[in-house]
Amino acid sequence: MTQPGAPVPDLAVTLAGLRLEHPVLNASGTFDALETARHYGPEALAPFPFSAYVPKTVTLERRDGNPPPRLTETAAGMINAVGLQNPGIEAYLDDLPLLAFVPVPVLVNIGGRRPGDYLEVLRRVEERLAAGAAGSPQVAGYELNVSCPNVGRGGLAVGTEPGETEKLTAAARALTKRLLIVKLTPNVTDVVAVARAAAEAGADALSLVNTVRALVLDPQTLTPFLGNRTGGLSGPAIKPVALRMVWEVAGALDAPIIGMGGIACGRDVLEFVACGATAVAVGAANFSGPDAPRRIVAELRAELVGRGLPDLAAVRGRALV
Amino acid sequence: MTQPGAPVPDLAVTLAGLRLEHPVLNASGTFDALETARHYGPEALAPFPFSAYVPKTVTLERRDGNPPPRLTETAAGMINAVGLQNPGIEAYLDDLPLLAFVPVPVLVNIGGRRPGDYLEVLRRVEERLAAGAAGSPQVAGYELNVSCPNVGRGGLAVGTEPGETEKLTAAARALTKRLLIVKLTPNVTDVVAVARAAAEAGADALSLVNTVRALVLDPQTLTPFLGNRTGGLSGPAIKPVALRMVWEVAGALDAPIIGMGGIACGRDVLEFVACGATAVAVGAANFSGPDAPRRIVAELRAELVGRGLPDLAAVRGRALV
Amino acid sequence: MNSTAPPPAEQTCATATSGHYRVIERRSFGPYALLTLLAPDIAALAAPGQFVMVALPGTQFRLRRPLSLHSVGGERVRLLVEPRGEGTRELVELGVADTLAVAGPLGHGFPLERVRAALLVAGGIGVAPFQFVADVLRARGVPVTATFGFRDEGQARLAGAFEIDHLWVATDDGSVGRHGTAVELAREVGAGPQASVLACGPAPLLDAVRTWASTAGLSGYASLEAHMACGSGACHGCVVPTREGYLRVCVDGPVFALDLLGSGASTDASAPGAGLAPDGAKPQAAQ
Amino acid sequence: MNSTAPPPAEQTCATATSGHYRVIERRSFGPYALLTLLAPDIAALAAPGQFVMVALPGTQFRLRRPLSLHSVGGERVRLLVEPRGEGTRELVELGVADTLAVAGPLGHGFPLERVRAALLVAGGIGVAPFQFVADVLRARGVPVTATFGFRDEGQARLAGAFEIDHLWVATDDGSVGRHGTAVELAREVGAGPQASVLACGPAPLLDAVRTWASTAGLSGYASLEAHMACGSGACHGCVVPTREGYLRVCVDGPVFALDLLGSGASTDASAPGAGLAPDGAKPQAAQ
Ligand SMILES: Cc1cc2nc3c(=O)[nH]c(=O)nc-3n(C[C@H](O)[C@H](O)[C@H](O)COP(=O)(O)OP(=O)(O)OC[C@H]3O[C@@H](n4cnc5c(N)ncnc54)[C@H](O)[C@@H]3O)c2cc1C
Ligand SMILES: Cc1cc2nc3c(=O)[nH]c(=O)nc-3n(C[C@H](O)[C@H](O)[C@H](O)COP(=O)(O)OP(=O)(O)OC[C@H]3O[C@@H](n4cnc5c(N)ncnc54)[C@H](O)[C@@H]3O)c2cc1C
Ligand SMILES: Cc1cc2nc3c(=O)[nH]c(=O)nc-3n(C[C@H](O)[C@H](O)[C@H](O)COP(=O)(O)O)c2cc1C
Ligand SMILES: Cc1cc2nc3c(=O)[nH]c(=O)nc-3n(C[C@H](O)[C@H](O)[C@H](O)COP(=O)(O)O)c2cc1C
Ligand code: FES
Ligand code: FES
Repeated sequence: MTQPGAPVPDLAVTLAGLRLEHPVLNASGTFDALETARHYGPEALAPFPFSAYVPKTVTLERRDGNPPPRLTETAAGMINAVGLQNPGIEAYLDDLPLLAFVPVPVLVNIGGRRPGDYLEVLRRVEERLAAGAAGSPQVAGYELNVSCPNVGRGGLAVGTEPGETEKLTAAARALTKRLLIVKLTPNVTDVVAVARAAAEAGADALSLVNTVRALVLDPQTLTPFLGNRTGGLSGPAIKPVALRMVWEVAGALDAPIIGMGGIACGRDVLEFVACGATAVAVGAANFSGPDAPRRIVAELRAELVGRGLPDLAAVRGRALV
Repeated sequence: MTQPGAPVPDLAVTLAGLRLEHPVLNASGTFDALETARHYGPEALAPFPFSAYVPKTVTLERRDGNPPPRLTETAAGMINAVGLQNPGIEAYLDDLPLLAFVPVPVLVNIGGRRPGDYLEVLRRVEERLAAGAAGSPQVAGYELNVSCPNVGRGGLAVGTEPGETEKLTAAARALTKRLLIVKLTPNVTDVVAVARAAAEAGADALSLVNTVRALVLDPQTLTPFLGNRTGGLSGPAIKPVALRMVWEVAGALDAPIIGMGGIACGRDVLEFVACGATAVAVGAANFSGPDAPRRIVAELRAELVGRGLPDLAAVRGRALV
Repeated sequence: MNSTAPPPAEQTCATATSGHYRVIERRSFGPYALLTLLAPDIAALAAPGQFVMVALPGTQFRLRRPLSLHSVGGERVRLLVEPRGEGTRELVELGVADTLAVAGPLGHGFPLERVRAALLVAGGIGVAPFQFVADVLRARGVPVTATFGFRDEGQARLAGAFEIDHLWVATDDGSVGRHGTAVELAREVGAGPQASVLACGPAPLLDAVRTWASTAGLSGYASLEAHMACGSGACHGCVVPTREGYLRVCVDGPVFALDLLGSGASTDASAPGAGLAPDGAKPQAAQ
Repeated sequence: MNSTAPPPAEQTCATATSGHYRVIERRSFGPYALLTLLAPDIAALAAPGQFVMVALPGTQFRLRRPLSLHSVGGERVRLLVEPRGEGTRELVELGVADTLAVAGPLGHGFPLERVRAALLVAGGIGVAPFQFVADVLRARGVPVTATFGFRDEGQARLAGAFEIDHLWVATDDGSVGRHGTAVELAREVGAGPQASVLACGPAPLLDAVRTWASTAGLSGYASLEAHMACGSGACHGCVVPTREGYLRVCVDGPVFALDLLGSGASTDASAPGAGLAPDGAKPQAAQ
């Protein structure tokens, strides 16, 4: 598609001061750099397919996660209820040096059962980094996954309440100078209200969206298929909903946005950017194979070439009319 | 699939006292009995494919609807922003006798720009029916479409606020002895709270869900495709979300439910019933052709036969574990 | 409940049908495909300018695709398909013996009863309905002139799917036929002051046709496109703004009198996306 | 940023690859299909009991399907596919020259190094991995006995896809081979006290194998199924409860030691869906 002599478009973006080679991050929980290297070899990660690396959510204590089954397919999407299985922040930090080979900024995604847990995790990461752990990757900041059920509020996620979101964000803000990203849930009446609360409390950027709460039955027994009964819907099925939310938030606030939800090709990336996103994340599409992120970035480049656009700034916010 | 001698399963259901030959209604706005008869002839409606007929939303005043484009396809779904185009309640009532040939109960679906409008529409229908309009169809009740933007509350739909929903439902309840159904929007943090408000204010049944707010861009211009910019997502893409909401409401309340959202085959009907629905409605699937409802009812019957079930009661609520 | 009560008298006769039909012949014209379906009941009801709703193969949910009747002969109907997006790409790849679920014929076609001479003006895949139109007019002895405009040589392959006596072709790049547009060609070729202009094609073409016809004092009709769901008037999803307000392309059209599409027609002109035809044909432009 | 920094030493060697591979042969066994792919790089890395993730054709979003390596020869790998749902139905309809996007080989297969005699016990499509197992053991001179159980004559067609010297078949309805299950057959046929039991099949079969092996004092392994997304350890979506907590079928399995699947293994037994193997194989039972 490249015209002879046509300039190669510049995919670089700057997310709240963090320069990224291109706008495509991985969505937390859907890509693991260590496992990818282990199975598909170092070539699969050189160059690293994402411009920043978001490991899966870590919590204060170790979590075994939800009982299986944990996922299945839906029409143009998938549902999952992994339940934030993770080894807890201490083991996570002990293993952090294993990620030293990751050549892009790392964003630590944090979850918790109560607001205090998020803060304690963040504090421990800061502590460990301040101690200058040898061979650590470049931890550029945090993504607060505020979609986790909050035991203190009857299971209501922090991210469903602007007030709770504001309190947690402000407290986290006080603990770190690194990039602070709040990852919003789409399961709310008014996503702008929650986004505003996070932005006003000091979030540097907003990620949206997390998965949409959903239910799938076992076709034989007609009872809930997932061990956790309900789960989170993601993939192309939810793209129009995610796009709407990014568009609404970008239209109302100035905070930079990492858009996600159903991105499966370069055109999708462009659409999120047109709706105001600065960067994007690829989740379910990783499950189409290890080549997915590179294909998406290549398609994005081809889209810009085909449209004669020099960079993403030429498109950003175009849909905000 | 029928075993020789196996009893034919009984598909009849009773929805808040209203006996229906089978559980499959049409979703408002997706099927028009007059147009179907006009194009595909009377055979297409004899026997009538739905067990009750829900015409598209009527409002107090005539509405021209949204500027085009009004719809397009999405991954496993579709988006629409028709904007409740309708001739207004007076013309609607004048044309009601044209529906006299409809051999099933009719449920008048009402929308409005302010709560008072719904009530005025309902009052006029009652009035006209009390006057004993000759040759009218059997108007069994109402479905209040509370997803319409409410001009009095900055465009917030009545159905996003439990308090507003309760007030509107209670006022409507006072105006009619017919079946009163409230049709809920999925665009809320807590669908159970709104459902409870409607049920406690006297709704006989709840319909859920309406469409999910979404955005689709024109792939060329990267600006919103629909004339109204945002629209409502429906079809199989949203089925897991709809199913979750039906399951949540049925688990929390006793009110009968008309489940809808992405139903495309007999198995889908069974799944909604397993999640607690008494009846269901078919929307987007009507657009696969005039034979869709009959196929779905036939598949439902075959599912029951295949599972050796005598009727839907044997399945209802099975997923509520 | 008496489930066999008849609908009102005006509705006792079906104008369309729906069923599964077999592809019995397939011809290629470059990337375009001319599919012949054995569909006696559709053929029997069809009129020129009408369309069908075609379900795409496979089990995933997709809206049906509206396609014009290219021509009808005996028990056969022909569809001329341009691969635009994914759905039409699947359709052009169908082969003989594949079957398609089709509903139709639908919509109001070109009112040809009072046409004394016809000038068919079409661009791109907008040419599709005109074999049927020409066939019916020829059978009635009405003189027909067709001017078809294409982007380039590749698209001009579409002309191969037509047998019309006076068919002129133009291309935007001059590679085939005259250099220019279908409307420029039509203006040149002319068809006498009595001729009806029958047009179909992208928004700019219809725009130019409308302007030319009104200055030249010619009356005529245009076939419009819109994204459709039901294809039969139920969903109000396919409207275009006209002088009479929003009208449904699927049942009030797809063919509209040119002068219905004039300015000042929109009922909600301030809203985004609102406007007049050829804005009414915006969905097409959007592709 | 230095985007070429090497990953840690332990990860410098790929164990799997991903690419597009051509179907070069297809054989039918009743409704089942044995597909041979030309996939030299996968073949070179493969071990018995491993699987591949196969992308379904088409552009719609779908998770890849995990399929066992039925056998490997030279540059070829074979997949034996049962049409269960929509995806596998599409796979059995593939023909020669179609290509498939495949990643693999993945997972830990059967640890055959110390096997002195093997009793392969499988039911239904669970037989799939055992040609590869038998081939490798035969090459090493290890005696192999296989007992396969099927529902009925139709399913027993699967046995045709195997060349194993001592292969015994049972059917639930007695229509082919012995009347009964693979485990009953295995119990009868036996394989000596040294034999390793290698099993694959539906939950009740694995349950029965586990019970029998433990009472008979035999050690062995079972290959489990779970719905998968990444297939390579990233998503934690495919876990089964074991004595060591939740383990991922895709990387910790699919083959697990039978005694790892014993009772008391669940870490969260109170939650719905929790439980022990064969509950660990519940996704399969759910199909
Ligand atoms: C009355 C009428 C007659 C037509 N006749 C023909 C014909 O004879 N031959 C032919 O090749 N094409 C014809 N078209 C256009 C054809 O319907 C579209 O090209 C086709 O729907 C595009 O589908 P897709 O999957 O290839 O594209 P996609 O862009 O992937 O389609 C996405 C969605 O948008 C809709 N859509 C996209 N473009 C159009 C369009 N221009 N008009 C209507 N819907 C659109 C699709 O139906 C689908 O619902 C006609 C359209 C109309 C309204
Ligand atoms: C390690 C492993 C090896 C396997 N080897 C073979 C084999 O060699 N031959 C063979 O025919 N089958 C094999 N299976 C089962 C095969 O993966 C499923 O039958 C297939 O995924 C079903 O897809 P579908 O589209 O036909 O069914 P659907 O029910 O439509 O699938 C819906 C979703 O559920 C998943 N799913 C459904 N059933 C299963 C299942 N039993 N196991 C895993 N995922 C499932 C699908 O992958 C898909 O994501 C294996 C499974 C695993 C885990
Ligand atoms: C299997 C799976 C696991 C996920 N795990 C996490 C997680 O640990 N933390 C988190 O913030 N989001 C998690 N998500 C949500 C994704 O990061 C993303 O927000 C969502 O899936 C929408 O993007 P997609 O449609 O591209 O998948 C997970 C999603 C999937 C599918
Ligand atoms: C084209 C279209 C028009 C609709 N019009 C209405 C309407 O007028 N009133 C209403 O209450 N719901 C309307 N709906 C919503 C449907 O009735 C239904 O609640 C929703 O589409 C979910 O069901 P589905 O996924 O089966 O389509 C409309 C939906 C569509 C797709
Ligand atoms: S497509 Fe539904 S009214 Fe025209
Ligand atoms: S399928 Fe993702 S961890 Fe196993």
